[in-house]
Amino acid sequence: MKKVVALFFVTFLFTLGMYSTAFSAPHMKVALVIAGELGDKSFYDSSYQGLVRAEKDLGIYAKVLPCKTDPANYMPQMIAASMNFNMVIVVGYELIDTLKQVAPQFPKVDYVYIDDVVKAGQVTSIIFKQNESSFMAGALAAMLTERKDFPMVNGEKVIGFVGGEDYSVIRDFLIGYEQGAHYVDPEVKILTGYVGGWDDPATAKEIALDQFHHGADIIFQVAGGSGLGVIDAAKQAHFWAIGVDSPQGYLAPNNILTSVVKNVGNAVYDMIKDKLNGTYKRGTIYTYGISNNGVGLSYSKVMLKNVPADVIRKLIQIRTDIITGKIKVKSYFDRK
Amino acid sequence: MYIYRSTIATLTMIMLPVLGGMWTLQAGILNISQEGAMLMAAFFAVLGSYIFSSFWMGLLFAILASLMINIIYAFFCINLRANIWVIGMALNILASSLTILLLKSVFGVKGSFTSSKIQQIPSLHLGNLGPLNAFLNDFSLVVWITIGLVLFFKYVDTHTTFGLHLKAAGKNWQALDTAGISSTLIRYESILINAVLVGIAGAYLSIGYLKLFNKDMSAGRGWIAVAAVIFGDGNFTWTLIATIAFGFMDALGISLQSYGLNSNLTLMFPYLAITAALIYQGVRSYRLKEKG
Amino acid sequence: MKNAVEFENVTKKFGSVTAVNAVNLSIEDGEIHSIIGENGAGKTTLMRLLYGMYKIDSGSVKVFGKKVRFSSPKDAIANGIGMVHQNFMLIDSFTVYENVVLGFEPKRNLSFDRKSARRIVKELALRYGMNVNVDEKVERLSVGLQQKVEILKLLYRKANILIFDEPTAVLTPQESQLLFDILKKFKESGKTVIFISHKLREVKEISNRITVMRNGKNLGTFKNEEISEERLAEMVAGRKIPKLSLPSVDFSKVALKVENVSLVENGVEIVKNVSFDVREGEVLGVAGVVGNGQSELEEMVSGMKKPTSGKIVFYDEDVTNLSVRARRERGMVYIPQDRIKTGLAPLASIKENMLMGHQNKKQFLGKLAFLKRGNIRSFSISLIEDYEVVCKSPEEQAGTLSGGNMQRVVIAREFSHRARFLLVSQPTRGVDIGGIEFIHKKILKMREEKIAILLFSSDLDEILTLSDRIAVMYEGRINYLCTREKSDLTKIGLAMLGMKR
Amino acid sequence: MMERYKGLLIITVSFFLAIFIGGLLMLLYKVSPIDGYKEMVMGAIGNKFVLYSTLDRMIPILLTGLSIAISFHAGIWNIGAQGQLYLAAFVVAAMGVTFHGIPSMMYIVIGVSVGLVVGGIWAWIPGYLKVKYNVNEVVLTIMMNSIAVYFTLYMVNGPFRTTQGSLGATNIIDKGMWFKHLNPLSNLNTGVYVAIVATAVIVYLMVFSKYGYEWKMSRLNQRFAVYGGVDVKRNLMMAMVVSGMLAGLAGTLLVMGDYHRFLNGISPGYSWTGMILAMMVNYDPIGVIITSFIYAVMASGGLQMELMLNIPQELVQIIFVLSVMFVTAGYSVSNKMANRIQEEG
Repeated sequence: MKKVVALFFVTFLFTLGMYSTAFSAPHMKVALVIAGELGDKSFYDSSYQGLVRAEKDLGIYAKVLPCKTDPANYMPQMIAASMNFNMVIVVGYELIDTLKQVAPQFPKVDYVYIDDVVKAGQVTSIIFKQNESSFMAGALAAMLTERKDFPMVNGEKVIGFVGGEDYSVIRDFLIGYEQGAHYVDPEVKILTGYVGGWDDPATAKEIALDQFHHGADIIFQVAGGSGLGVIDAAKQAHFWAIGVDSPQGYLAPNNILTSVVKNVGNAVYDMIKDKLNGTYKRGTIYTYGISNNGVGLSYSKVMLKNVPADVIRKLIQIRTDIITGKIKVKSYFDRK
Repeated sequence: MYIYRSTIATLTMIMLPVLGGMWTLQAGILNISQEGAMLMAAFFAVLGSYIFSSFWMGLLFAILASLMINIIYAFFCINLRANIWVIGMALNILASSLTILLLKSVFGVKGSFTSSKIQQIPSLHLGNLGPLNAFLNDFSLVVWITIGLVLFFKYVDTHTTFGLHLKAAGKNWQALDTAGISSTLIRYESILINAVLVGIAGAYLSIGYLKLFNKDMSAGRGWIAVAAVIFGDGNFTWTLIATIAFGFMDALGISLQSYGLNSNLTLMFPYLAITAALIYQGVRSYRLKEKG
Repeated sequence: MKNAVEFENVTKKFGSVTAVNAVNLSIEDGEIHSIIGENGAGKTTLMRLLYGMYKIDSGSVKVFGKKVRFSSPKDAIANGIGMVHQNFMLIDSFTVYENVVLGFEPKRNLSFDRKSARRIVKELALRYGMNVNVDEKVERLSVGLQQKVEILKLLYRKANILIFDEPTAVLTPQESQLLFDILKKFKESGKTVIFISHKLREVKEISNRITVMRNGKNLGTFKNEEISEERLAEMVAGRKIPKLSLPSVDFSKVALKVENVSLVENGVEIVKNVSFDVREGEVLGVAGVVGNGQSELEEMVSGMKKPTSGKIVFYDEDVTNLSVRARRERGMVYIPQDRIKTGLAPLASIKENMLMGHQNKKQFLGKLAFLKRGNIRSFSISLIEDYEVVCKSPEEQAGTLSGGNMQRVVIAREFSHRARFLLVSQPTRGVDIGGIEFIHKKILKMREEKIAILLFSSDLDEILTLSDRIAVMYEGRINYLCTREKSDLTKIGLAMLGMKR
Repeated sequence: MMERYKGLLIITVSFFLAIFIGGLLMLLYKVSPIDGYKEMVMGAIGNKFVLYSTLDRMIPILLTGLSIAISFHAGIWNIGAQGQLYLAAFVVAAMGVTFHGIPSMMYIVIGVSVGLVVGGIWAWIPGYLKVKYNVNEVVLTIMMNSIAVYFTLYMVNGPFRTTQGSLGATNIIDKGMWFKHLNPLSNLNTGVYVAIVATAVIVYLMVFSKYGYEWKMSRLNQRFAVYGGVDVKRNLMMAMVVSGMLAGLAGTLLVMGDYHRFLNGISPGYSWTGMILAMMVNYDPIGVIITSFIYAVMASGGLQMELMLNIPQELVQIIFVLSVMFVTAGYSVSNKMANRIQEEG
C-alpha cells in the first residue's frame, strides 16, 4: 500500500507544476447548478432549455454543474460555479443551505435561486406557484372524470396522483391538485401513491395501474423518471396522464391530458437577459404564478379536440379567479 | 382482484433472477451481479428492439448483454478467485454508469429513452376463458416463460444428471472433478443459464412490462433476488416462498397506498415480511435443535 | 509379465518444490504394488499424476504399453484407472448410489435414471460382499462404509488399475483386514492394485512388490520376499529408528476425574454415562473406531462442548461448566484431532497460530489490550527453533506447511503452556515417521514431568506405545479398560467392534 | 519477504493498468489522459477548497468503510451500515431540533454518544439474532437497511418535517450541537477530529489490540478460536456493535457537522462504496484509509473533469470500477502466489 501512496504523490507533484487556470473568455459566463442531473424530462431539463436558449440567443458562455443528488457534491459544485462564473443559477431546493453559505463569500457573483427564497444580499429568488397550476389540473381532471362525452373516462369520480417520493414539494403539487378537484366537486376521490424513488418506472406503472383499477382514469404524475411508467401505463390501459414541469405531451400524444408546466426555462432565460440588459436587480424575489405565465397548463391537441366547451370556459374562469385572488390556493408550506 | 395481477408482474421481475441465482448457488457461486446484469439487459433489450423493431432481437440483445456481465463475473470469481462481493458490486456500478453513457452516445438522450419503434414483448390472449379471464389472460409471454422455467428448474434439479452435477459442484467440487467432470465447466454453465434468465428479466422490465429505458430502472430488484437466494440457501421451496412473499407484500403495499396509508410505511412491507420470516425461520430451527 | 503402468522419468514441480523427481517405475498387470514413504515423499503426487489431476512437467506415462497424456481424471477413468483418495471424494448430502454413479449416470432419454442407478449399485455391492444401504446419505455412514462407497465407485466405472491412497489410516485393524481381503479378491480377478501407505506391516502383508519413495525420488522397487521390514523402515526414514520405552512412575494422585458424563445431541445419546480418571504422570489411551463418541468426549473434556449430564473434576475443582479459556488458565492443554479444522487457522501466519491461547498472558498482553508484537515474534521464533518447524519465516501462512510441520506448530504452541493436564488426540495422523518419533518423545517427556495425559488415537500402535492404561470406546461407552501389560491386540480389536471383554 | 513485495507490485500494477485503460477511455472523449488525470488530481487537492471538500467527502466513506472492515474482519457480515447511518443521523437530528439550551460541549458529547448508541443498537439486533439463533445476518441487515431508510424518510417528511422551506429535511439542529465548519466555503468541520479519533481507535482495535487478533482468528477459523479459549460469540457481538457505532458516527457527523440537519438522501450509498473499499483491501484499516482517500480524489476530481473537459462523471465511475476490479483480481492473484497451500504428497 505504501507504494501506491508514494506513486500517487509523485503524480500529484508533477501535475501541480503544470497547472494553470483554464478560463479566460471575456464575455458573460453563466453556471447552472442543479441538485439532481439532466434527463428528468421535467424540472431540470426545463431549466437547461432556458440556459441553452440564452446561450444561443444571447451569446453567453454557459455550463451545467450537476450534483446528482449527492450532498457531498453540493458544496464543491457551488464553489466551482462561484469561482469561475459571473452568474450562478441554482436549481433545486436541496441546495438552499449550501447557497446561503457560499453566496456571501462571493459578493461579485450574481446568484439566482429557483424554487425557494434565500435572503442573502445578492441572491435573487424565484418562486413557482406549482400549487396554482396543480389546482387547475385538479379542477380539469375533476370536471372531465365524471363526463360521459369525454373519451377514456369511466364516469366514476375518482382521479389519481403518483409522486416520486413523499415529501413536501411533491405534497405541494398534491395539495393544489386536491383543492382544485374538490373545488369543482367535493365528491371526487383522489387516490395517491408514491413510488419511493425517481428512477423506478416499473413500480410507478404498477401504482398507476392499481389506481386505474380502483377507478382512476386521470392520473397526475410528479415522479421524474418514474413518471414515465405512469405514462406507459396510460398508453397501455387507455387512461389519461397529466405531465409535470415540462410539456410532456410528446411522450404520449394520445394519453397526456395536459402538463402542469413550470416555466423554469423562461425564468432562467429572463434573468440572464435582464443581466445583459442591465435591468437585473439583486435580492429581488420573483413569483412565477399563473398570472405571469410562470406556471400553467400546457394542453395537448387530442385533449383540446375532445374537450367540451363548457369545461374550457369553466377552466378559464377558475384561472381568472386565481389571478384575482377570488380563489385562494392552499400551499403545503403555509403552516409556518 | 387487481392485486393478483400486480403480484404476478412484480414477481416475474424478481423470479427470473432468483431462479438464475439459484442455479449458480447450486453450483457454489453466489451471484451478486444480478442488478447490473439486469440493468444492462434492460438497456440492450431496448436497443435491439429499437434497431430491428423486433422484440426477439431485443431479447437476444438483452441476453447477450447479461451474458457479458455474467462472464466477467464468472472469470473474476471462478478463475481469479476474487472476492465475489467486490466484483459483483463493482459490476453493478459499471452497468449503471455504462448505460447512462450509452444512453447519451447511442440515443443522444439523458435519463431515459422511449420510442414507438420499440416493439414490446407481446401478451398472450388465450381467448375467452370465462371466469378465468382475469387469472390467465393477457399476461406477457415472459410470465408464461417464467412459470415454465420454474417447473423446468424443478425438473432439472431433481431428475437430470446435470442437476446432480450442479449440486455436486456446489457441495464438493473435488469429488466432481475426480469423477472426471470439470466443476469449473459446470459452474460456467450455471452462470450461462443465469445470464439467459437475467437477460430475459431485464428485457421484460424494459420492453415487456414497460416500453422504455430509464437509468437505474432495475431499482434494486436484482438485490432483492440476491437476498431471496441467500435466504433460501439452495432450498427450492424456501427460496420460492421468500420470493412470492416479497412480490405479494410489494403489491399489497402499493395497493394499500390507494387506501391512504403513508407510502414510506407501506414501502417497508416487503422488507418487514422478509425480516419476520427470517427471524421465524431462525428461532424455529433453534427451538428444534434445543428440543433435540 | 505385461506392465500395467510405466512411469518414465516423470517430474512434477510445485513452485520451487520438486514433488516428484525423475521417477521411473513400472507396475505389473495383476499385482498388488505398494508404494511406501514418508508424508511428502511424493507418493500421492505421483498417483495424482497418473490419475490426471495434475499435469506432468516432464517425462511420460504408459498405460498397458500405450503412451498416454491425461489432462483430467476423465481421461484416466476412460483408460480404466480408478483412485480412492486419502480424503474421500464424496458428497455428504448425496445418497450412496448417487455418489457411486456421479459422472457416469445411467440415463433414460434425457433424465437421470435413478431406478437403474440404484439397481446397478445394489448388485455391485452384493457381488463384492459389501453391506451398504444404497439409499443412505453418505454423511450418515461410518468412515469404513464411506471407503466402501469409494471402492464401489471404481468398480462401477470398471477400473482395472485401482489406486488406494493411505486407505487404512482411518480403519480399525479388523476393518483393515476386511479391506485387504477385498484387495486380494481384486488381484485374483485380474485387476492391478496400487497401494500407498506408510505402515510397514500392512505393506509387507499384502504386496507383491514394494517401491520406496523419499523426497520425490524412487529409491528402488523390491519383491516382497526379498526385503525385511527393518530394511524398509530404514530406507523410508533414511536412518535407524530407536524404540521408545516407558519408565515406570508412581500413579497415585488423580488429576482429572470424569464422572458419569453423557451427551445428547439431536435426540441421540452420543456419549453414555462415561466415567474414568487420569492420574499424574499417567497416559490413558482411548482407542475406538471413529464415530463412537471419542470426539465428543474429547470436546467435553476440553470445554468446547458441555455435557448433558455428569461431572468433570480437575484437581478437586468442578470444571464441567467452565469455558475453554478458564480451563486453559487452569493448565489444561489440548491438542485436537483435526489440526486443520480445529488446531490451526491455516490462512493465518505461523506466528498468529502460535499466539492462540497465549494472548491473555502478561508476556504478550500490554496495557489497554495492546499486543506486544516484539515478544510474540521472538516467542514464535524460539518455538520454531525448539520444535524444528521447517518454514521460511514466522509470517508464513500455516496452511502452506506440510502436515507434519503443521502438527509441530500445534504441539509447540500447546506444550509451551505451563501444563498440568494434557489432552492429546490423534497427535501423529498424517505425520511422517521422523515427526512421529519427535512427537512421541515430547509426549513422554511431559509424562516424566508428572503431567496427566489423556490420549485419543485411532492408531492402535500409537496407543500401545504410549499408554499406561488403555480404554476402548464403543457406541458412546467405555467398553474396555485395562493396563497395558495386561491387554493384547485381539482383545482391544474385539472391544472396538463391540464384543464384551 | 520477496513474495510480499511481489504481491504489492502486482496490486500496484493492476491499479495503474486500470488508470491506463481509463486514459484510453478518455481518448474516446477526445481528451488527453494526461490532461484528464491532471484535472482530476487538481480538482481534488489543487487548492484549499477542493482539498477540504475531498476530505469532507472522504469522512463518511472512511467511517462506513471501517465499520464494514471491522465486522467483516471478525467474520460477521454487517451489510447494514446504510441503515445504521440513517437511523443514527435521524435520531441525532431529531434530538437536535427538540432540545435546546444545553451547553454546547455537553450537547456535542451527548449528540455523538446518542449517534453511537443508536447505530450500535441497530447493529446489535441482527448481531444478537445471528449469534443466538443463527439468523442469516446478510439478508437481515439488507432488509433492516430498507426499514431504517423508509422509517427515517417517513419521520422527516412527516412529524419532523422542516418548517423553514421546501427541503425534505428536518429543521436546523440546535447551534449548541454543531461541529463548526472549518471554513465558510467548506462543509469540513471540527467533527473531523472525532473521525480521526475514531479511526485511530479502530486501527488500534484491529491492528494492535488482542481483539483484532481474536477477531481475525474467529473469521479465519471459528472453531480454532473457540478451541483457543476465545469467547467468539461475545467477540462477534462486540465487532457488530462497534461496526454499527462507526456507521452511526458517520451519520452523526453528517448531521452535526456537514449539514446541521437530516436530509433526504443524506448518504447516497456511502456504505456501499465503503463496503467495496473495505473488501478490496481485505479489511485492512490502513488500506481503507488510503482507498477512501483515493476514491474521494476520484469523485471530487471527477466534478472538475466534467467542468473543464466535458468528461462525464460516469466515466470516472467506470475508471473507479475498473481499478476496484483490477486491484481485487491482483490481490487474489498475488495471494494465490504467496500463500498457495502446499500440496501434500
